[in-house]
Amino acid sequence: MFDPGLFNYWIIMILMMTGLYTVIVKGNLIKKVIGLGIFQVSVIMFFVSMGKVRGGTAPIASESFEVYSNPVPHVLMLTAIVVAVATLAFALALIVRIKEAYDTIEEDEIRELEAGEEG
Amino acid sequence: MHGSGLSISAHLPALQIAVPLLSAVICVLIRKARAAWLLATTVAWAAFAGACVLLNRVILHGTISYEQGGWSPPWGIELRIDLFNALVLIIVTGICAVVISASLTSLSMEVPEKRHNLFYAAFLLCMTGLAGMTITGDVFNIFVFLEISSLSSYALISQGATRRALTSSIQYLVMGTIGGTLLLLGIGMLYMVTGTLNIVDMADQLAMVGPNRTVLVALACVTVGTSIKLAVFPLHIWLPNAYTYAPAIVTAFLAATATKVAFYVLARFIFSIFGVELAFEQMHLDRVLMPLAIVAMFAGSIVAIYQTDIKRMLAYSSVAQIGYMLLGLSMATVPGLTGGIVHLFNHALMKSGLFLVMACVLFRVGSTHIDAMRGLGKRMPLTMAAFVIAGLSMIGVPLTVGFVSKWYLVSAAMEAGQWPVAVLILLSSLLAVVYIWRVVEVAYFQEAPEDAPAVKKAPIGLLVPVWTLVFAIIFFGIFTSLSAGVAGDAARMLLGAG
Amino acid sequence: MVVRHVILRSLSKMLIPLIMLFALYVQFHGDYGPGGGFQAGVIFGAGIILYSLIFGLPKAKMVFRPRVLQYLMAFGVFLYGSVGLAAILKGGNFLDYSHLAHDPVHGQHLGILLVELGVGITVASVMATIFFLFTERRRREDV
Amino acid sequence: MIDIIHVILFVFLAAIGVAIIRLRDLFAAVMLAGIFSLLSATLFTVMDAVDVAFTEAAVGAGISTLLMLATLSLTSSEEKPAVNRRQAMIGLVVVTITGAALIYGTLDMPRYGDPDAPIHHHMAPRFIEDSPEEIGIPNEVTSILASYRGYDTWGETTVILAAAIGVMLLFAAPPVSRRREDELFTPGEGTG
Repeated sequence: MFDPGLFNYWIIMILMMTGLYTVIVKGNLIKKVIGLGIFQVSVIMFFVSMGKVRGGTAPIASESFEVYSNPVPHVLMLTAIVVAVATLAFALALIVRIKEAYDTIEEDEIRELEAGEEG
Repeated sequence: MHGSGLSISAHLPALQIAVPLLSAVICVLIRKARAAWLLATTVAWAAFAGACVLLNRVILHGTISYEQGGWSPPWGIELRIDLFNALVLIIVTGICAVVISASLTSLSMEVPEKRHNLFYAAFLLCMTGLAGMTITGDVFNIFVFLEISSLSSYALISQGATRRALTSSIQYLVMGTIGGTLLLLGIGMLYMVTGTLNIVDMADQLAMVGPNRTVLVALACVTVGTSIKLAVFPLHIWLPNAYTYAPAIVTAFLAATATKVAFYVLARFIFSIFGVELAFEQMHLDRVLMPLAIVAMFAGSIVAIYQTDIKRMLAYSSVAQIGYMLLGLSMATVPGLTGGIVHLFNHALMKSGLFLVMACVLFRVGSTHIDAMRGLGKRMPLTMAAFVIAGLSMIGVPLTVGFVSKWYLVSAAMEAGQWPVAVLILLSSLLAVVYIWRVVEVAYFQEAPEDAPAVKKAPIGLLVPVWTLVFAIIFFGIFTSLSAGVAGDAARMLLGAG
Repeated sequence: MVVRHVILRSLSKMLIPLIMLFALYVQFHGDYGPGGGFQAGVIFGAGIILYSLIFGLPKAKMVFRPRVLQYLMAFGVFLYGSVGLAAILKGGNFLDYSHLAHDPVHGQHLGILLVELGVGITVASVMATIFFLFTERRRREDV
Repeated sequence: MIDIIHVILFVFLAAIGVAIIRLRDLFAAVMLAGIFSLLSATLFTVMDAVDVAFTEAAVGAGISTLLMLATLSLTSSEEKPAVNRRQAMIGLVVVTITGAALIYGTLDMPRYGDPDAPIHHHMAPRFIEDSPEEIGIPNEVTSILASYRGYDTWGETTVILAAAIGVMLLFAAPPVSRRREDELFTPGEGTG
């Protein structure tokens, strides 16, 4: 059952779930955002892992190397990192505004305040 | 000069994205709110015209392929327009054009004028993102444009007048990011087993790989990821808040486009990449999607009945209507899928019409609470008449588009021998009667409270867009060849039945 | 906010130009080694942020005016798109750099140089703008 | 097949992930998130993705950490102890099921580093062999990023711009006290 060739992917999936758990369970908005970050970075690791070729080197053409790792996942992940940081910046700005408006960044306290408004 | 007309039309697919995107960038710099609005509106209508030209060309000459950067697929990114996405593109651009025309009047109520240029920039970017997702032929490109549209829609939602807009926005952001990242993970797994990112090429490669455990999980990731964006029943919790607390015109736009494009992406992945055989016959996706769709139809409508805020009521109604689309998709037959696609088109018209009516009410009355609508039938006759017609369509009364969708779905269910499903569709329509009637009753059969301030008729800048959509509801309810005809051909194409 | 430490100030006076120089190196060396517009933009943005940390936001905003930064961030995306449109005018497809010069490889060079520049400009100005907005928020709250 | 450095990095990453969940002190959590990014950057270098590593280090450990610290100084740096056992249970169930499904999905994946994996045979060979002549620059990542997939990169730049537009929209509103914001409510909601 244990396959060393898959070890990489298993750990990555576990890291991914660590991030997802933080997002679901933690009520603190900053914690949630950190969790999202871990989730996204793990997906990036997944892509980068699949680009690796045994005995290969970084995909910059030169005379001295024959085998290169696959550059395509790297390109895709550059874009994904950018998307992640863009989302993060906007989320943090939202959190600052929420703090100003509710005086808290804890989800359950916000929910109580909102329930009070409706009732 | 001659020949330039030809070259522009040859590059139309690329310009369809590039021009709105560049205009959004210009909007950032225009300080005058009115000038930014004028630019955004002009560009939106131009994009709509472009989409019509593209659909016409697809009908006449078949699928259009455009190679970005001149690199042939799968090495470069291809834009690929067929009947299905040409129709979705028309919805995205058309609704955007109508809604953004209405925004000049309505927006100042909710967003300070100082921010309007940025608001229109975000609005155009959102449309560009949705249109970009629609016409691209590359799975990773879908993700990139998904994020453009998502980020700008979070920004648009956060501009609502109350502080709850902020919490709705972050709720949507957290769920939407999980959805987007899951979609990316699914794309990664597909790329891993096929080695390509181009949709057509991926389908070919995948057919050779055949079903295995990685493909199965990729299908699950893609389905769950897009379902979050589509607000499929248990994953819909971001939607009611986002639609309720966003500025009225943002709701009118997003309700009609964002979920529709998510539906398109799901259908594209299932039918064009995985294929019916893999997704339905071997992996039995219908056994998951169909129950969820039916639960959504009832749960959404029942919760809608108990809402006191009409915007929120309509939001829950959207959850139910998404159920109908998903039901059509999960049948995986030509009539079923036709029904799903037609409903996608029709629901966009109805919902943006209804939410624009709410924009009128909010503009004049200052609230969308049901108590605030007492006696509005007399005080805002044209506005409420529009609500009634769009509401009738929501129920599925003949001569409106709603009837067309229901007709296709019911007959598809019967054709497939699924009588209970057909009965359930009709039963859930009765629930729509209840929640639409509540508003009609309050607006027409109750007197306005005596202390209520005088209410003027809705401004012409809002009434014209509203009635444009109402006329479209009736027009496409009678002349179905364009909507249902194209949808039928698209469904046949997706199912590979000629 | 303003750090009055002399050593820190004079040290960063030396460091900030170096950081920005490194950003330019990353920008234009991306063809040969790791790096490119995005990374260069981040580093350049970091230089601006460091400047505002050491010398204070008001001074930083005088050097890097928010309005100018806004123009620059729009300009970067615009430059990228214009290269695409220029390729159409030259008879190629959107973003087909091969048509930008007589020799396709030269065209590719030119195109990549320009679009990477666009990315770098946008990213640097966006990073600086976002950071300014965050710090400004605190200053207003203190009042 | 798996180097020892891999195992060590992964163990550290997992430990940091767990620590971030458990820590109450948000300041420490943000710092750990920065270290998480730096360690992943190291991992990317080990896996030959130098461009990705460079970017992750600059963005994850640099800009992101800065922004988070700026946010902490505007909000609060202590997480309130919330004992919501139900939510924790739901989270655990969701994560276990999802994680099990994902690991099930890995079983048919090409093995790590396998040169025969499909992705190394379909698109990549042309990029690796032809791009130095077609584009004329040695860094294949740059060629693909800016030319073959230049359209994606334009979209990526737009995402960054969209974030800036969003932040500008949010911070255009002056910081109002809670009371003031309450008064902005629409009539139907406040009195309901």
